[in-house]
Amino acid sequence: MIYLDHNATTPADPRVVKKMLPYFSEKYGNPSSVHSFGQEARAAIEEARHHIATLMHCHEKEIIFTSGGTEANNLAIRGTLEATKKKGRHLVTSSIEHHAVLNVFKRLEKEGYEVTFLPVNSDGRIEIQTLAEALRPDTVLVSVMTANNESGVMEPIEEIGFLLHERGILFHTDAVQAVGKIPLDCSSLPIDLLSASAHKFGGPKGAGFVYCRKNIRINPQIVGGHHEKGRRAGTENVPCIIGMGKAAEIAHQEINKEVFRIGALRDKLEEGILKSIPEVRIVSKNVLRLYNTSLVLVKYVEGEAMLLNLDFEGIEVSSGSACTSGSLEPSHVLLACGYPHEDAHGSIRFSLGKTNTEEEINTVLEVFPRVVEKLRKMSPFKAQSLT
Amino acid sequence: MIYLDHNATTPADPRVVKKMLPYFSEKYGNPSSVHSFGQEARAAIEEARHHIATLMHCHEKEIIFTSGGTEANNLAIRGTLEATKKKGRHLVTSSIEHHAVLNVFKRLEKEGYEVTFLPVNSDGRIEIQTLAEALRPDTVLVSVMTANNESGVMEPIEEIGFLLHERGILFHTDAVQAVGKIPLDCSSLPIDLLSASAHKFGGPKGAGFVYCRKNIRINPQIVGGHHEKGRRAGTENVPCIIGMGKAAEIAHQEINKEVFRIGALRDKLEEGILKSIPEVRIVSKNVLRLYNTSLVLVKYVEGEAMLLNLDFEGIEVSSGSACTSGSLEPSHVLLACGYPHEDAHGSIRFSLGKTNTEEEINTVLEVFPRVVEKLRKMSPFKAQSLT
Amino acid sequence: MYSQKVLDHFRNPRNVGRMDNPDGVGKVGNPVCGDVMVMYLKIKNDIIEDAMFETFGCGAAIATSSIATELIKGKPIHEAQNITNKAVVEALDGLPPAKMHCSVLAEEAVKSAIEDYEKKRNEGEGKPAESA
Amino acid sequence: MYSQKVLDHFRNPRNVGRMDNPDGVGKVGNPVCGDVMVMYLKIKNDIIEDAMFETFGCGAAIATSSIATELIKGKPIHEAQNITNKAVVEALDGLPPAKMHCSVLAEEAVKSAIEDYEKKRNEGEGKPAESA
Ligand SMILES: Cc1ncc(COP(=O)(O)O)c(C=O)c1O
Ligand SMILES: Cc1ncc(COP(=O)(O)O)c(C=O)c1O
Repeated sequence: MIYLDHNATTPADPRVVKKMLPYFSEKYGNPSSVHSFGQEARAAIEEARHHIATLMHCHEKEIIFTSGGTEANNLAIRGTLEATKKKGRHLVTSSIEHHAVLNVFKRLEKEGYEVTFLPVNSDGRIEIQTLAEALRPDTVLVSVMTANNESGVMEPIEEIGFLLHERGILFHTDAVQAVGKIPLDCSSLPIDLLSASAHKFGGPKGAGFVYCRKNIRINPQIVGGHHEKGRRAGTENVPCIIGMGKAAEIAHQEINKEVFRIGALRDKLEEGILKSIPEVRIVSKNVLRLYNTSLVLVKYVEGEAMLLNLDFEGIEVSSGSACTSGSLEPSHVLLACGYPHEDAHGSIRFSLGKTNTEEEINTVLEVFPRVVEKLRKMSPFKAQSLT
Repeated sequence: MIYLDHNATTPADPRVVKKMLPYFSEKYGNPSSVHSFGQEARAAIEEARHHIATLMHCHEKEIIFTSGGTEANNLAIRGTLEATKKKGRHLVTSSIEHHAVLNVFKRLEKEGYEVTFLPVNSDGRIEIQTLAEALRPDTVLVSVMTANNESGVMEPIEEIGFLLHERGILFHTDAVQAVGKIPLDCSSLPIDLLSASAHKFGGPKGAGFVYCRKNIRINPQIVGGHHEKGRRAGTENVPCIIGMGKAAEIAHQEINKEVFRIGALRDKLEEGILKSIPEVRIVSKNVLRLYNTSLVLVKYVEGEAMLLNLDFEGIEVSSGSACTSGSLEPSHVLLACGYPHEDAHGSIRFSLGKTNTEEEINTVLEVFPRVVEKLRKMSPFKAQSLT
Repeated sequence: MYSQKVLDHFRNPRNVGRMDNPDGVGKVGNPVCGDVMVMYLKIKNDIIEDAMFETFGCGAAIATSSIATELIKGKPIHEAQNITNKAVVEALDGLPPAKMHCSVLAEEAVKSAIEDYEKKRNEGEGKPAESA
Repeated sequence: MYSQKVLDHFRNPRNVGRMDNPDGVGKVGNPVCGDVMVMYLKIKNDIIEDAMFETFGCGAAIATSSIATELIKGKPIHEAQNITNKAVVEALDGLPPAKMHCSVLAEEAVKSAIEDYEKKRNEGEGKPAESA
């Protein structure tokens, strides 16, 4: 199998699993238990918190563990809105957010907030000017993702943050696709809240976190015991949190090593595709993007059909976002960038990771053109005929 | 180590861990991915759902996966209140619920609901008559736990359910301490919603579920992608869900084997304590209780002091509920049963599990009286002198 | 997600391609929605002698097109006309709920191609040959 | 949760027990709250010659009682009187936030025992011996 779907999920690093393993059946204590057996588990999750704080350049107290990226987004956004003293009913987000952010805002809209869903330019980026014009005196919170899961496009979170902090508006960023892939320094970035998910950077599914800047009040969304300093109730998922900590430690040490190797493979893939397949384009090719992501638009064929054919050949990719599967809508991200529906239907996302090799990319470059050709033969649309 | 704190958490059964293991780094696909690698993970979590549905005697569609028992309680209670068409602002729960239920109701109270916290009798049980009198025409939901985590006392959920269903009131039960320990048949029990947590019955931390009876509407509390049929968003915790499925399968097959063995050990422990230590009592000794739980009140000494001394001797127990540690309040459960504060401070909970042996109980019966004696020597209160 | 039957018809679609001089052509769907099916029929003595398709769409769209051509080949047109999306779904051992619309599209493609054939025939019958 | 020092003093409390004929006794706390400390002092020439305690309470309550007796033994009463809960906490290498009140209790127990001693002494000085 050639796995090129790392933005959907990544394998847990074997070192991560090794570190988790003793906590299932041996050191299985409840971190809330007073006895030494429970305190051993407590110490282990606090060590994990330390690794995450190190990766994020923040204080341990600023990290709140959750069950994943989706919960992290829900907690960061709703939790601070409930707790903030600044009253106001206006919120801003972008139209290319993941559903785990978009649907939080849609829910808030139903509850009476006014939400501006900012457009992006044709490169898929928020323009600062557009944001500045959208702000109102009663804007309380803005959420813009660090990097887009489909196209890999990086949003200008630093400029956004400075603008918002001047005006005293809370700033949240969904960094699920960025954490562990690129360095992020919360001590210098003008960010109040950030969400992340372990399974996107070599950790296990079932753990994520919110970075919540010191002195920012946040209400728990899951209530119960006094876990996570009263910010998220429920017995901690000890093994998965420990796994996330190890993944953070590894990412912190190895981020720089991988960027160039994976980036070169991605570039080779894109060049090969552009060379061997007519009428394709790479979304946001010349914009600051994640080095591992390539979103390809192929004319006259549909994304899922390409995906399944690649799957038959042992190549695993995604068409649009895995998390919206079951939906018939073409990618909302591509539509927001201004691509017409018919083009948006023909998207394939390649997302690379640590284990990918040059040989694998060569195989893809051999198989993918064949797949496109086969499907184009079936297609009622031929070159230049799609209207 | 002699682990007698199974109500706080249990070791994951080695068969559970074995079943989980391939899903971290080998079959790590995202169940939402369309490709066959993702669908393999999808099939595995649906198999887990099947095992849980078998254990609970319900339909697979009635099971919603969560990250644990606390989240399950939050989702079951808030989710149905948001979705129910029956309008009404009155809710009922008991005063001996776990904080994961109590605090949900306290939050709802702040949001404008009126909540009746039902008293229990001196045995720690809800009396049907008391409940019947508390109901109002605008009562929409009642939540009473199946078995109490501190005392093990079983509440009369069957009678409660029948009464509520006659009146068209939703009934939720927090069965976190019951599922996997005693058989529960959702096809015949008059229950609409039930919460459970994997790590309390041999599964891993990080997974739980809500049983939500067919046709009962429930709003997601974590929104995002269309996971769990739109009832709980977020990439599924594949390994932990699979582990919970395996734990359910094992529980279904082995429940009957363990009940009598563990029950006999618990009874031996209680008899031994009563015989060797003066001025102790077993809470709700003659009431229907979980066969694995024993809550002991020891006069003139404080619970944590006993717990730590037992810990020094390698015996792990709890004083009151582990999840309220950090709190200075004595157990709210004991206070609700009418025990005076000074007695409630002196509680120790022994909760047994599969791996416990008779030898271990013998050791406890040797050590525990010594610990009590040592602490009583330090105590300013002596027999009959506590006022 | 997909049955083995769907995957088989998707992987090895039967009767795929553009037909020369078809007697009836049905084009349904719309690229904006992500599915377009074109069905070509060769008909002799009211029997469907051959059927071919071209489809732009997902796995289910291609599989339903393929199975639909199989279902109608050799059938009299009055039978083929009664094809239902249910029959298409059954022949594929089921479809995921989100993909049911593809089977409707396949039904419509067949009906539209037969309609086209009948329209042409009626025109041919009513008018002198040279006007065709 | 607890430092090694706390665990040591809890496990092997120093100066535990009831004292015969103490010169001063301080009893603080209340069983409803879960902590009661009784501090016994033997005092000669304004020097604390011996200190003992009895405590009903958690690990921290017992450890703070124990360390407090150590801190004041051999000290002149005017020094012992200035004992602070902070000094108690420091001598134990810290306490969890939820247990800070125990150190306050220890401070109060010492002060209350010294007060008791001084009250008795004043009574003894001011009145004839037989009325004591
Ligand atoms: C940008 C982004 N945000 C949020 C999420 C949700 O994270 P999780 O799957 O951990 O719930 C994802 C991935 O699914 C994502 O790509
Ligand atoms: C009765 C009861 N309900 C809920 C919970 C919370 O479950 P979890 O620890 O999985 O969040 C517990 C245990 O902590 C419990 O004993």
